[in-house]
Amino acid sequence: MSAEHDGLTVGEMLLKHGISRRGFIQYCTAVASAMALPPWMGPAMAEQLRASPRPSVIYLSFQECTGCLESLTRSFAPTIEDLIFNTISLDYNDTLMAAAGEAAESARTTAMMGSFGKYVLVVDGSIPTGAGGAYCAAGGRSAVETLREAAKGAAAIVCVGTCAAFGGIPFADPNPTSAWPVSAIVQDKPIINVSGCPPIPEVMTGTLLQFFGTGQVPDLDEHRRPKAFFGNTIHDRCYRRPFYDQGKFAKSFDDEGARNGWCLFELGCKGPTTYNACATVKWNGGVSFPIQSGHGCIGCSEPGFWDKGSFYSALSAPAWGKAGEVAPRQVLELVGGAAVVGAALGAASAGVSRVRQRQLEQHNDEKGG
Amino acid sequence: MDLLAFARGPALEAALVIFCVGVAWRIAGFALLRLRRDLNKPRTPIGKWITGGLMTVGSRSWPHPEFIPRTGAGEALGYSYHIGLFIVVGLFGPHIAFLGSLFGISWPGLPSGLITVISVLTLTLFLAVLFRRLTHPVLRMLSNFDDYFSWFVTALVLVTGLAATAHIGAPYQTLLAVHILSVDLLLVWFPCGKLMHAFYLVPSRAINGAHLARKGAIS
Amino acid sequence: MSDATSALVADLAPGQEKTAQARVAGAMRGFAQEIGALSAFRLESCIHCGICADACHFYIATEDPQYTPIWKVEPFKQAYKREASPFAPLYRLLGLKREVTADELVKWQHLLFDSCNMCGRCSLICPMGIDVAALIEQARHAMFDAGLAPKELYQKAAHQRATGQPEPSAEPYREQLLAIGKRFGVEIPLDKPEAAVMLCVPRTDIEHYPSAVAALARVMQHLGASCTFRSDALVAENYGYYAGGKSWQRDISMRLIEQALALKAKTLLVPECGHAYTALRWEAADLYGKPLPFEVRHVTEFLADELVAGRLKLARAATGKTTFHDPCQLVRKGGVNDAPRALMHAMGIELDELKNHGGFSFCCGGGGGVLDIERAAPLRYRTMENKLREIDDTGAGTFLTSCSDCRRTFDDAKSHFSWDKTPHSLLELVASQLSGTGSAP
Amino acid sequence: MSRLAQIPIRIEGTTAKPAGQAACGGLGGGVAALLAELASLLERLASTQLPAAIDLHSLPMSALDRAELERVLGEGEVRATIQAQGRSMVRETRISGVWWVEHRSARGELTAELLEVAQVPAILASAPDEIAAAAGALRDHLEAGARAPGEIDER
Repeated sequence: MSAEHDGLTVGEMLLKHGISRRGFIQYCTAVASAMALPPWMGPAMAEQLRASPRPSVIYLSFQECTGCLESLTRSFAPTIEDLIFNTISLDYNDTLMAAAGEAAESARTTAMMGSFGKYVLVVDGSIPTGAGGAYCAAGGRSAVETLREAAKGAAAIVCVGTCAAFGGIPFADPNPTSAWPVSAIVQDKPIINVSGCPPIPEVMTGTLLQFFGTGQVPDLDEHRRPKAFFGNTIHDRCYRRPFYDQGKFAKSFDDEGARNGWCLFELGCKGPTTYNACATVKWNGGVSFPIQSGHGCIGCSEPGFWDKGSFYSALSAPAWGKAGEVAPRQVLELVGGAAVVGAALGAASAGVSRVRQRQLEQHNDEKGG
Repeated sequence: MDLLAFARGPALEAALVIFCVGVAWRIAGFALLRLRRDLNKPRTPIGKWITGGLMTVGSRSWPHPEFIPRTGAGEALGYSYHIGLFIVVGLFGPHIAFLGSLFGISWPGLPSGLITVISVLTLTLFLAVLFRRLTHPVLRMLSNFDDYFSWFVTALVLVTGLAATAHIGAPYQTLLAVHILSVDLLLVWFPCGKLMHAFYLVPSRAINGAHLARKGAIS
Repeated sequence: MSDATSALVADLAPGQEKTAQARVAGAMRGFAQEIGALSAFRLESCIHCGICADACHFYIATEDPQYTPIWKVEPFKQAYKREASPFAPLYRLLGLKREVTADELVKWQHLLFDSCNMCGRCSLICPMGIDVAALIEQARHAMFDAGLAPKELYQKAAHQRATGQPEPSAEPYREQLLAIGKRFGVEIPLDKPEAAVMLCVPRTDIEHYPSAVAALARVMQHLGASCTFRSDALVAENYGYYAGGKSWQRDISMRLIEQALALKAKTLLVPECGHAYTALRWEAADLYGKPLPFEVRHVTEFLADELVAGRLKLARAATGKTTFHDPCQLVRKGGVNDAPRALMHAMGIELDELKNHGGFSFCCGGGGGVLDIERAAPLRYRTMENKLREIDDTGAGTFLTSCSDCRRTFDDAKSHFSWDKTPHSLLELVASQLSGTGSAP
Repeated sequence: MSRLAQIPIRIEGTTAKPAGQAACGGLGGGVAALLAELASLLERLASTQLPAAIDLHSLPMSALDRAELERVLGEGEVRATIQAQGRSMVRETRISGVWWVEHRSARGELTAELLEVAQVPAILASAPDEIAAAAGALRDHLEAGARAPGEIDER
């Protein structure tokens, strides 16, 4: 991947792939606008990047499903996102690279040595620490070791996907592999989380581009996600929001409301508590996003999304609740049991009161006659 | 586990358990005290007691005309905030989702904007009610911790609910979590204080009504 | 103990002396006896809305918050929470509710006796449907056991329990009764061995309104009813009920019940006395321990039925503009709604009703023993002003009632306020219209 | 009760509308502020040659605001289309030095919309590295001799 581009600037490489300066300015301006950067930043980033040597990205995959990489690479056309990420900057990615075994590992160490202190480390997947790290190992080295080593020379770490960012599904209760997010392992490097299961490709490359173009870590929210993409909830930008405001809700997936495209809140949509750009950037080249396709948001870009109760329980409902269904048996048993216990306590209390009353009355009879 | 997951998961479960234990305890605790039969000959047959009891449940919802000049305004204030609460609790989509998932039913709601307006009105009435309690000599004398804390707990639910829908002061999920936690608090406090009147209202009126009907007296 | 409360304690009768601890213990005993599921529910249900204040004539007249009906049972509400409420074991364990003090009990004497007629108007207004008057009656029982019944009520109750009449009289009531018969020229049926109807009289009538006693005898004679008074149980009132002495109330009621049983009477006729009606009609069987084998009826009920049966015929009475005071124990609490008006209607009287009448009538202010409590008079007068104004506002020249305690309270007001109305007995009016040639009283 | 449209609006401190000509309802203060900013950017451009830009995406504008902005800025002499990654439209406004620039993605969605204050928007000028590369390519073509000019850009 890297050898064919050695010594070229980004601009030259883009030209080789048929992307002119104007095309790149268009793209950078759009990214700057989307990220709410100052408007002069777009062309400035474009010019700076075009003149600089190609940036180096090392992409490590740990305990993951490759969905994030699929998201990145499954574009309909070879887009700039795809090019910048896959072709121009990627020095190591064990899934995409042709090399294998020793050759692949040496590509990684070469890249690490070659641009020590300058490369961006992209991590995909959580890091299992159980069983001495044995749950995820490559070339005889555990994920923890590999991550620590690669982090040393990184200018910044971009955690792609909810697993790397927050632990994701491996981290979910009961977390059998003792998996952790990157931020739990590496504390001394700037970390940018691009969460989502998977993240939106435009968001991943936009974040990288902004970092390469400015050399700055973007404004981050409390979960270290770029505010530019994660500053609003899905709900805030959802095209179905007017139905929420009017109190029109689909009550099941095949009712009149669902057919009319009403709000999916009561069917468990997590849009109101999920910060991501799905409602604006959308998916598959802007075609649609889950809510547009009739399914509520499952909140996949939020920490612990897998452990927050049913995807189909409304946010305001108990964690166990589902639209149109009675509380599950164990809850009913719990509540019913509580009522029985309460009634027993009440009966005991009434019994005590009765006994005390009788004692007082006997005392009264003895005294007063 | 984040705050919201805690609020609508374990905290809600614990609050529901305390609520159920407390309510059952409280009701059984007085209902199982001794009950003496009234041996005095009734004036009316038992059917009249029943209808008298049921009628009183309705008729006591508003004072008799003789009492209105003195109490009409106060009772109107009291009922209006209750009505506001019922609308906000029962006809707001997310609340329907909450109640519906407990009982497995659902019903249509009102537009959120309208609910917000009603909530603000209700909150205003709440403040008026508190002001009245603090300034009316009778109410001030009667009031104890229970009255003020029950007011506080209920008002807290209203305020946090409004903050959550208006996204004021914190991210939505935090506000929602705080709102649900305030509901959890309300559920825990419910059996401890005067909020129990929600359960007592109907039987209490019915019993007094039946008692008076048994004597052939007006109720 | 504060100065104020020691002054109150000093105002008690001999026989009511107790230590502070004994008063608290007595109150707790008295109250414990009373607490059952029903009264507990009443105490549980209060939401401190304060609306009952607006039904109470004492509060309306003074706007003094302490006269809020439910506040009058406040110490007993506290005692209930600590002693018998569902969470009582927790309250005691954690010391969350303190015991009621003797000081509080002494202070509450004024609220439970001097400023409450147990008229039950508050029980009609409560939005939670609490029978506040019933709670007050229970609290009076506890006060009695604490030795804190007002001395007048205590002494009269003690005397009535022992002798059958609340106060010693120069001549025994039996002799007075016979004298009244002679004076008014009517036969007094006395101590017949058997009769369908047993009669009794308010001692108020014997002492103040002998004409009312004669009227009762005359009406019964006119109807040819098989009836009799009994020397051993002449008095209708029950001072045990006023004072809150439940066992005394039972003893006093039992005098009448035993005589009625001995007579094998079908009916015990309650004369024009409201509290006697409550005590006998709605409480006596509970104290007796089983249902009474005879009926307890108010004289107006009895006469209204005779009217319907056609045995009683009344002439039109030319009373002019007339108004009627509904005795609270009879109408609001007793359920005798229509009988008095049926009798008046039969005499062609179209009432100019009071602003608050029927079940919503304001109490005269003298009921529940308040008339007998000397120190309560100033407050009672203040409270009556509203009632008198209502009567004046009707513009009626004739003012009727059917309770001799109410009548005496109004008569007392007549002299106190130099009021221009005279309360008349409905029964006396009926008695005067029997022949069909009567005139206004 | 007055309807919103009946409430007269007067915009102060701008040249956009002389006072008294306030019949156009629904205008926010945004357009006036925007025009004032453009004026100061133009003055700066005139004295220092420093270009600038305003991102219209980030400004909340009602349809009325937009129409008003377009009415004031109007059409200038230059209109250029760039067909690169996507299609861009660059047009000069009646105010010299103020350019209205729209960028669209390959799918035709509007991705950025700017008002650039410059002699010429940077995106229009050919870049030195591309000029050098083009020169090289043209030279190669001449040396190869037989290829059609249209194929030069086909890499």
